[in-house]
Amino acid sequence: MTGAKFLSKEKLLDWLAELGQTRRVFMPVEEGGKIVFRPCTNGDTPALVRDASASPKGVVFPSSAELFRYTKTKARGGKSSMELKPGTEFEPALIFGTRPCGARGFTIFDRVYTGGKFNDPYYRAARENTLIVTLACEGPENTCFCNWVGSGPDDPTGSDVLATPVEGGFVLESVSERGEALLESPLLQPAEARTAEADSVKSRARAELPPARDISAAPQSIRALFDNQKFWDEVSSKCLSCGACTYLCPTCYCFTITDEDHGDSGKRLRSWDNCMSYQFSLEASGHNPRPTKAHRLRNRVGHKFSYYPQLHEGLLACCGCGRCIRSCPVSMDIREIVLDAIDRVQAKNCEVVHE
Amino acid sequence: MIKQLAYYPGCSSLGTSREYDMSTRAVCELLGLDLKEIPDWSCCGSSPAHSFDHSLSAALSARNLALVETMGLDMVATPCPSCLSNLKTSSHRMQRETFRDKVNLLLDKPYMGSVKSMSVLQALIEQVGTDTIAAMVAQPLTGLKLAPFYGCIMNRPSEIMEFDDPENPTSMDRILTALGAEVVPFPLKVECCGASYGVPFKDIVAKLSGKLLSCALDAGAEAVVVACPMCQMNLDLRQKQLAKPAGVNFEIPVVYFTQLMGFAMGLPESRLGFDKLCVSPALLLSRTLAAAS
Amino acid sequence: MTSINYSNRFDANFVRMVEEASEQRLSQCYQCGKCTAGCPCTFAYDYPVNQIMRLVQSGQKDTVLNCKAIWLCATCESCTARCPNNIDVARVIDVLRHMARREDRVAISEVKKFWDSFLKSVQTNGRLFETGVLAGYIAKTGRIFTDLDLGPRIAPKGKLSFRPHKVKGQAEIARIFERFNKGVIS
Amino acid sequence: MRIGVFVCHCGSNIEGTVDTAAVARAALGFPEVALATDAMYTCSEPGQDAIVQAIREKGLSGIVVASCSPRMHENTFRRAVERAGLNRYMFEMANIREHVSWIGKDREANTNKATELVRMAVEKLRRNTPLFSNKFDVTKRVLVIGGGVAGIQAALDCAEGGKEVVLVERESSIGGKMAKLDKTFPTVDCSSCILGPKMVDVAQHPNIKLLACTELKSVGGYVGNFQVELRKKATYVDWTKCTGCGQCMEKCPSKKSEDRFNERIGVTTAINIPFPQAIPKKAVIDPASCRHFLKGKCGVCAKVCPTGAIDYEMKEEVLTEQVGAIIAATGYDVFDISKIGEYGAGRYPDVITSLQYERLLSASGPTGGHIKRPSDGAEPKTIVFVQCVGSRDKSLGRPYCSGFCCMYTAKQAILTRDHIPDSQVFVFYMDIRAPGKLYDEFTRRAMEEYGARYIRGRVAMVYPQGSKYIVRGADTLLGTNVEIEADLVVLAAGAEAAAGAPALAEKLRISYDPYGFFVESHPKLRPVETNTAGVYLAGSCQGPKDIPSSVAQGSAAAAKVLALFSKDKLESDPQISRVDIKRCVGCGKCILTCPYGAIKKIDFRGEPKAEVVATVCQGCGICTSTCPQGAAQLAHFTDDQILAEVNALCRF
Amino acid sequence: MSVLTGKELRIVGFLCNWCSYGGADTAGVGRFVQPTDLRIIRVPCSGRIDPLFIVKALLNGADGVLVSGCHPRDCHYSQGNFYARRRLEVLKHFLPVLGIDPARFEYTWVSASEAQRWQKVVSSFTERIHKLGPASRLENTALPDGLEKRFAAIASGELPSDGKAATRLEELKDRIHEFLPDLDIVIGWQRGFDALHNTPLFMRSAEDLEKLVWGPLNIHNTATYLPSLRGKKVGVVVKGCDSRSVVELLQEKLVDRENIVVFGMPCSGIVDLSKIDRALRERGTGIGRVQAAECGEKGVTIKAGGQEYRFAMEEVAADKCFHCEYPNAVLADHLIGNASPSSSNGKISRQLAAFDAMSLQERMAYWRSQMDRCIRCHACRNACPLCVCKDHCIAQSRDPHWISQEDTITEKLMFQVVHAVHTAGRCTECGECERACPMDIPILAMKRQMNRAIRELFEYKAGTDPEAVPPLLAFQAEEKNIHEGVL
Repeated sequence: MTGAKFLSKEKLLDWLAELGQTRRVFMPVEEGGKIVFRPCTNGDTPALVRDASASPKGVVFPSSAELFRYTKTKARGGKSSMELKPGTEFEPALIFGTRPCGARGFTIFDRVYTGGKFNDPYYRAARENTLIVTLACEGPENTCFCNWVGSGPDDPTGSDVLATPVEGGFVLESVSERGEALLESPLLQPAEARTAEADSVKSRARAELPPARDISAAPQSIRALFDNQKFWDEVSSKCLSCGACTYLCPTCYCFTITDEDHGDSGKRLRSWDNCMSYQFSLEASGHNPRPTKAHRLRNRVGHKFSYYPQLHEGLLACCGCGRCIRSCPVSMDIREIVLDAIDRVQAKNCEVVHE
Repeated sequence: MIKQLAYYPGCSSLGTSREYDMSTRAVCELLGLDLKEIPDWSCCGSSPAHSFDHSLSAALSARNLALVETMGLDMVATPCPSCLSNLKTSSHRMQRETFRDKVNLLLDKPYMGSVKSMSVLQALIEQVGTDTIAAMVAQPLTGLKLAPFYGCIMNRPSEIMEFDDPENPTSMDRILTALGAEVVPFPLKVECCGASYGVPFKDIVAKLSGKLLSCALDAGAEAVVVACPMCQMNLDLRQKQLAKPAGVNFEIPVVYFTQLMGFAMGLPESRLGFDKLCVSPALLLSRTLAAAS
Repeated sequence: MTSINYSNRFDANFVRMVEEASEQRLSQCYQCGKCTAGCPCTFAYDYPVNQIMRLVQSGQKDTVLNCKAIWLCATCESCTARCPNNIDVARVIDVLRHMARREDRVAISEVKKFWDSFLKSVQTNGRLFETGVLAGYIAKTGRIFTDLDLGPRIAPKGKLSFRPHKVKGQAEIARIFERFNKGVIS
Repeated sequence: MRIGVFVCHCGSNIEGTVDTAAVARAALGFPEVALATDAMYTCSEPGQDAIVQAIREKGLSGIVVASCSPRMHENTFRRAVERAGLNRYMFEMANIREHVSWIGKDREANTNKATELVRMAVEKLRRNTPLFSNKFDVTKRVLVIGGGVAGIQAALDCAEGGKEVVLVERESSIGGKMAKLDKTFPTVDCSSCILGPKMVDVAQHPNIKLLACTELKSVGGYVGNFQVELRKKATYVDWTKCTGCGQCMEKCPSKKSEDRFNERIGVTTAINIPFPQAIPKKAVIDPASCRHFLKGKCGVCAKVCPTGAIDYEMKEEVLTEQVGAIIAATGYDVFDISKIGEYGAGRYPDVITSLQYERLLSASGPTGGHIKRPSDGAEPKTIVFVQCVGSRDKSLGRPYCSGFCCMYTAKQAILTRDHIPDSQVFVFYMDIRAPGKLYDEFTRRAMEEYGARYIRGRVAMVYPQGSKYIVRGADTLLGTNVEIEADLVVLAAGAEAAAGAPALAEKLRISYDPYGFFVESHPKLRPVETNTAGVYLAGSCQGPKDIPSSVAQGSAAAAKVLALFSKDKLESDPQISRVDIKRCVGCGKCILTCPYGAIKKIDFRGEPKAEVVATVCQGCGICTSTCPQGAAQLAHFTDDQILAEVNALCRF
Repeated sequence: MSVLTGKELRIVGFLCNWCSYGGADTAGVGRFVQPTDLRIIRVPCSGRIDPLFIVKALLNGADGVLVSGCHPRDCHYSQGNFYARRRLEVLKHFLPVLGIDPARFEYTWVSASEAQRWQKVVSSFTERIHKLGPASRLENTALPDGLEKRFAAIASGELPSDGKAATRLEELKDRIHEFLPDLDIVIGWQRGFDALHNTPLFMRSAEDLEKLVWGPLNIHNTATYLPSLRGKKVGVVVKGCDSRSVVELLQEKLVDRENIVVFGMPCSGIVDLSKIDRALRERGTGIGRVQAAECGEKGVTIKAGGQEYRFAMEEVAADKCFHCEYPNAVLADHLIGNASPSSSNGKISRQLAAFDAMSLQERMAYWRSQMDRCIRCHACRNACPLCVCKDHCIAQSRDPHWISQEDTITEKLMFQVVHAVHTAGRCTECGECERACPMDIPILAMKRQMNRAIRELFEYKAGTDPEAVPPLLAFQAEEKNIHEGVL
C-alpha cells in the first residue's frame, strides 16, 4: 500500500477536475438548505461541513433507471415483432465527500445485488465503475450512532480512498487497489508528517462519539416481538408511514419495476420503492399483508435489525448515519425502538412475547 | 344636488328662437339648474353640415364639446334638437378610434370624448323632476288644453339619443300636467314638420305642418307646445302659408314649453318673450289666469 | 324605368363604397317598404326610400345619384327608427348625398344652394347669420320672392338682427373648413 | 387487442379535403391496429356489412370508424358491431367530417388532423372495456304537460295505446289557443266542432287523469322512473261538487274582472267558466277581482251555488305522480303588441290582435259573433289587417317567421266579408307564406272571391284621427306610400315562446333556444325528442306551427312514448359511474356533488364506502372528476381513457 | 404524431357532448371555416373535466387548451357546468403560479345551435395562441441566476403573544388527567431525540401524561392523526392552526365530532427548525450538534459545539406565525387561556409578494430548479391532515395512470399540482407539507397562492366554520366574483 498522500484544500477542485476527465465526479453541494450529491460542474463549492442530507446511493442505484427500451414493429400480414435496445450505458463515476456510513451502505447493497445467489448486471456495472473517496468525520451529530453497528467515524469499509481532514487539507489513504491508482496524481504530495495529525483527528472523533449501546440482542428481540401487535401499534403511533426515511437511507435497496409505454414503444424502469408505502405490499387481489403502518414499521426495523442479520452472518443492515432520524417529519428514533424492543424482551426473557 | 351643466344655446337662439332661449334661461335659473354658457361656442352645422360630410359635421360639433371639456364640465344641455342630434351623433361616432383621429385632424384642439350631451327638456326631467316643477307652480294653467309636439329627431334614433320613448315620448306631457294644464292625446307627436325646407320648398312644409295643426285641432287642443326652434318657426311663423293646402284658416298659438313653465311659475312676461310669437297666446293665458284665481 | 343588364350596369364598387361609408349591410334590407310608409316626404320624391335602397342594392349608381329624392329628404330619422332589420337608412341617404355632391350631380340645386349659403355663413362668422343666409340664398337662386310674405310678420318681433354675431374663435372655424377642403382627410 | 380502422369518404364530403387512404395507411402503424381501410360510405349497408365481415374474418376485438359526428351515427355503428358479436362499447368514432373536412380546405392539414383524431380514437379504444346495461322496470304512465290541441292528441293517442295518462293544464280548461278560435283554415270549419269532441274524449277516457289549474313543480328521477311534483292552484271552488251550472256567474257582482280567455277584449265576472264547451266545465274564482278577497265582504256566489261548492279557504296543494315519460306540449304565446310604439303600443282600443279579433268573430265570444269595435261597439266598415307584427323583425328580437299568420289573416278576411258583406278589407303583407295543402288556394280565394285587397308593403304607423285610424303603409309594388282610414286595425301578432317556458325547460333539464322555444334532439331526424331520455315535445312549444303540424307532433310524441313503453324493462345506459371498493376511503365527496343523488354510503366490513345506484346514475361524470383517488370511474369515460387521448396528443 | 410544424400549434379542446360538441357539429354542417389546430376530446359534461387533465396537457406539450360546455342553467345534467365553472376559474388563477401563461387556457359556454359563435370562439382562441407562440417546456427552462437568494429570509412582522406560557402546561395536564380515563388516546408532544426536536406524544396512561411538554418546539400538527384513528375516542391538544385542520376534517365529515375532544392551547408562535439550522450553520456549527436548548416566548438560547447562541423569536419563527389570525383554537372543548392575535394586517406575506414579482418564465424556472431535488417520498402528502386517501393516491397508482415513474421534473411537479388542486379550498396553510419535506422544497408557496385565489373568488377561508362546505364541492347559479372570459 503506497504511503498516504496530502491534498491541500486549494488543490481539491483541481484534483476533482482532473479526475473529472475520465469519469463523472459527484460531490455534495448545498441546494435550498439541504446537501445533495450532484455531478460537480465548475464553480460549485463542495459542502463538507456535515454529512449530506441524501445518501450517495443515488449515484450507483439511481432513483429511476432505464433498464432497456422496447419497440414493437408490425411486419406485413399482421405479424408483429419486438425489438429491445439496452438502457443507457453506465459512465464511470467517482463519489467524493461521502462519510464512512454512506460508503458502508454500499457493502450492504453488494451482498444483495452481487454477493449472493443473484447477480444484478445493472448494479454490478455501476458499482464496479464507481470509485468512492470517503471523508472521515471530525465529530458526531446528535443522530450519529455508527459505533452501535460496528462502524466508526473513520471506518474505511466500502471506500476506495479515505480522506481525513487536517489543517489546510486532507490526508488521503488508499483502501483498495483501485484507490491506489487515484493517489498517483501529481497534485498530491507525500503526507509523511501529516498522517500522525490525521490519526489524532480520527481518534479524537472516535472519542467524541457517545459510547455505543449494545444492540447485539436486537435480532432475537425483534423476532420475538414479531406477533406483538400492541408493541408495534404503540411504537408506530406517531409514524406517518411516508417513506422519506427509506429514500434517504444508504442501506435501503428495495425497488419496483414498471413499464412506461408510449403507444408501441416504451421503456422498463427500475425505481426506488419503500416498504413504508401501502402499494409496496399490496397484492393484486386487493389483500395487503402489511395493511397498517404498524406492520410496515415492523418490517422496516425488523429487516434492518433482524431479518438481514440472520441472512448475512449478523451484519446489521444499518450503518448508523441517523438520516432516518434527522429527516423524519415526526422525529421517529429507530435507536429508541430497537432499545425498547430489547428491554421489552429482556423483561419477559422468553422466546415469544405476546401480551 | 343638481349638477352644473354647460349650456349650448344654438344659433337660432340669437335670432328666430330668441324667446326659447330667454325662457329657458329664466326657468332654469328659477329651478336652480345652473347653466354655464359655453364661452365662444360656434355653430354645430345642423343638417347642411351632416348632409355635406360626417367628419366636417363632427368637427364642428366636437369643437364645442372640447370647449366644454376645458370648462371642466362633463354634461352639456341644448334646447335645440337639431344641435342635440349633431352633438350626440358626432360624439357617438367619435367613440371609434379611427373616426376620432380623422376628426381631430381638422380641429385645433382634439376632443377626448368625455362629454355627455342632453336636451334642456331631459335636463329638467332628470335633474329637476316633475315634482319640484309642480311645487314651483304659482299660477296653474287650469283648463288650458295643450297638444305637446316633440318633433322628429328629439328622441330618434333611440340607440343614440337615449331619452324617452321614441314613438310615444311623454316627458313634455308630464311637465305640462305638472303645470296644471290638460294634455290632449296628440298622435302625431313625432311626425316631421318639414324642417329646413321652409325656405326652398314652402309647399312641403305647408303640407306636413298643416297636417300637424289640423290633427291638433281635431284633438281639441287650444295651443301647440313645442321644444324645437325649427318646428316652432314652421308651425307659427308660416301658419298662414299652411292654410291653403289644409283648407283651414289656422289661428292657434304655438308656444315653447319653457315659456309656459315660466308663466305658470309667475315669471314676468318680459323674460318669457310671448310677444315674439306670431300667433299670440295672450288671450288664452289671461283666461287661465282668471280660471286659476 | 330603363331595363337593366345586370352584367354590365351593376356597379359593385358603388355598392361597396356606400356600405363602407354608411357602415350598413345593404343585403339585410328585404324591401318591406316600412321606410317608405313612414317617410313624411314620399309624396315629393321621384323614387321612394325603399326603391332608393333597392337601386343601391342593385348597383344603379347613376339613377341613384341623379335622383331628386335624396335632396328632398328632411333627415327626420323615421326610416331608421322603424326599420325591422335595424338598418340606419337615414345614414345611407346621407352618404348618397355626400357622393352626389362630390360628383357634382345635384338634382335639386335650390337645396344645395341653401345649404351652401348656410355653411358659408358658418364658415365666415362661426355662427349662423340667419338673414345673411336668406340673402345669400336669394342671390344664388334669384328667387327674390322667397318668404317675402313673412317679412312683415317677423320684422316687428325684433328677432332678426342685421349684423352677424362674430365668434372670437372664427379663425379656428375657418381653419376647419380650410383643412377639410384641402383634403386633409381622404 | 386487434383493432380495425375504417376511414369513410362520405362520398366527397370527407374525401374532398382529406386523403382518407393516407389516414388509413398511417392508422395501420398505430398500436394494436390489425386492419385499416377506407371506404366510400361506411354508414351504408354495404359499408356496415364490410365491418361485420372484417370482425368475423380477422377476429377483430375493437373498431374505430373515422367519419361523421358520433352524435349522428354512433348508434348505427354500435348496432353493426353488436351484429358481428362484439360488445357495442368496443367501438370509437373520430369526427373527421364536421370537425375537419367541412371546416377547411387545406388538404395536408386536414389529413394530418384526421390521422391524429384516429390516433386518439385508437388510444381510447385500447382502454375500452365491454359494458353491459342492466334492466330496470318502467312505470308505464305518461305525463302530458299542456292541454292544447297537441297535448290533447298526445294524451288521447297514449290512452288509446292502453297507457295511463296524467294531463296537466295550467288554465282552468283544456283547449289551449285552438279553443279560442272561431273557425280554422283552410277549410273554415268551426274550431269547437272539431276540438270539442276530442276534449270530451279526454274527459271521458278511463286512462286519462285530467288535472286542470295545475302546474309542474319539479321533476326527479330518470326515463322510466320520473317522480313528478305538481302544484294544484287554489280554484276556491270545490270541483267535486261544482256541476258547471253557471248560476254563480250570473249573480257575481264584480263584472269587470279580466277575461283572459277572451284575450281581454271583453270583461267577465270574478267567478267564471271560460267558455261554454270548457272541459272540465267548472267555475274558478279570480282572487284579483273577487270582492271577497279584495274587500272581505260579498259571498254572493257561495249563497247562490246550488251545491255549496264555493270554498274561500281552499289552499294550493302539491300532488306527486310516478310516470315513465313526459310530453311537453305547452304551446306558445301571442306577441305582446304593447312593445310596438308605432302601432299605438296597445293604447288604441280599436287596434287589436288577431286572436282578439277571433274572439269578436266567435259566437261564444263577448260580442256573440257580431264584429263590433271595442271602442264604441259600432260595426266597422273598413278593416285593415297588418301582417308580420313581432315576426321577421330583428329590431324586436323576433327575426323568425311565425308561419301561420298569413293563413289566419286570410281566414279572418273571408269571415269579415261574410259577417259584413259591404266591408272593405285591406291586408298589408310582405310575402304570403301558405305552404300547406289547399293553403295558397285559400289565400287566393280571400283575394279573388272575397275581394280582400292585399297591399305588398309594411305599415309604418297607425294613429287615430277622429273616430277613424289612419294606417300609413307602403305599396312597394306601386312604389309609393299609402294611407287608409280604417275603422278597425287587426295586428297579425306573431308567436313567441310561452311565458315560463325557460323555467319549465330547466325543471325538465332540456335546453331551450334564445327565444325560449324548446330545443329538439335533431331538427330534421328527431323533431319530437329531446336530449333528455324520456322527455318528448309536441306542438308550438318546440317552435311556431299550425294545427295540423301540432296534431301530427302530438301523435308522433305519443308514438315515441308507446314505443318506449312497449318493452317491459328498459335497458339502462351502461355508461354510468362505478366505485372501486378497494380504492374508496369513504370521504363522501362524490355523494355531496352528485346532482342526481345516485351515490349512497354503505358499510363494507366496518369501513364507510360509496356505492353508485346503477339505475339513477345519468353518467355525467362529476363524481369521477371529484374523487381525489380515482375510485369513482365513469364507464367509457374513465380517467385513463381521457388521459390516453390527452397523451396521444401531448406526450408523443 | 405532431402538428404541422410552422403552420399549426398544439391546441387541445375538451367539449361537452350535449352542447358544445353539438355546436361544433352545427358549425361544421354550416361550413363555418375554422383553423385546423384544435383537436377535440369529447366528454359527457364539462363537470367531467378534471382540472388535472388540463395541467397534464399544458405540462406535456399543449400550447393551448380550450374547454367549452353548456351555458349555465342549460346543462343536460343541470349542475355539471356550475361545478366546472368554479374549478376551471380556480385553475385559471393557478396556472400562472406554475409559470404557465393563463391566456393559454380558456373556458367558455357554447350551445348546440350557436354555430357562428363556435367559429368565433375557435378562431379567436387559435389566433391568441398563435400570438403567444409555442409554449415553453418545463424541462428546458434555464434557471436565471440569483433567483435562489430572493427567497432567503422573507418573513417578518409581529408574532402573537401569550404572557403566561409556563403555568399553561400544568393547567393542561390537569384537564387531560381529568378526561384521560374515558379516552383511548390523547395526542400531544414530548421531547424528541435532542433538545431542539420535539415529537408527537400518544398518551394512553397517566405515566405518558408526564412526558407532555408545551412550547414553540411543538411544531407538528396533531390533527394529522385523527382520520386514521376514526372510531376511537381521541383527545387532541391543538395550537390555533392545528384546530383549523380539525375544523376542516369536521367540515368534510372525515372525523366524527362526538369521538374527539379538543384541548385548545393559546399559541405564541412555533420555531422553524430549518431557519435555526441555517442560522447555526452560518455560525460554523449546525442543528446536528445541539447539546441543549431552552425556549421561551421571547426567543431560543441554544448550546451547540460548546458555544451558546441566542436567537430572538422573530428570527426563527415559522412564516405562518407572522400573520397568525388564529392563535387560539377556532373550536375547542377546553380552551386553556387565550393569546392575543398578531396584527395580521392582512398584507400578503412577503413570500407571496416575492412570487408575484417574478415573471412567468422565472416562476417556471424556479419550480424546475426546486423540484429537481425531489425524491418522490411523498412525505408532503402523508404529513397533510387533509390527505386521507394517502394509501390509494393517484401519485402511485397505475389505474388511473396520472403519474409515471419516469425520473423527469414534469412528473415530480405534476404530483405537487395534484396536491395543490386536491387541497384547493380545503388547505388551512398549516405548513406541514413544507416542514415534512426532507429536501426543504417550498411547496407551501403553491398552496398559499391557491388559497389567495380561493379567497378572492369565494371570499372563503378553509377551516374556520364547521358548517361551511368547501367551495369546490358546491356552486352558485350566479357566481359573484366569476366573470367568464368573453371569447
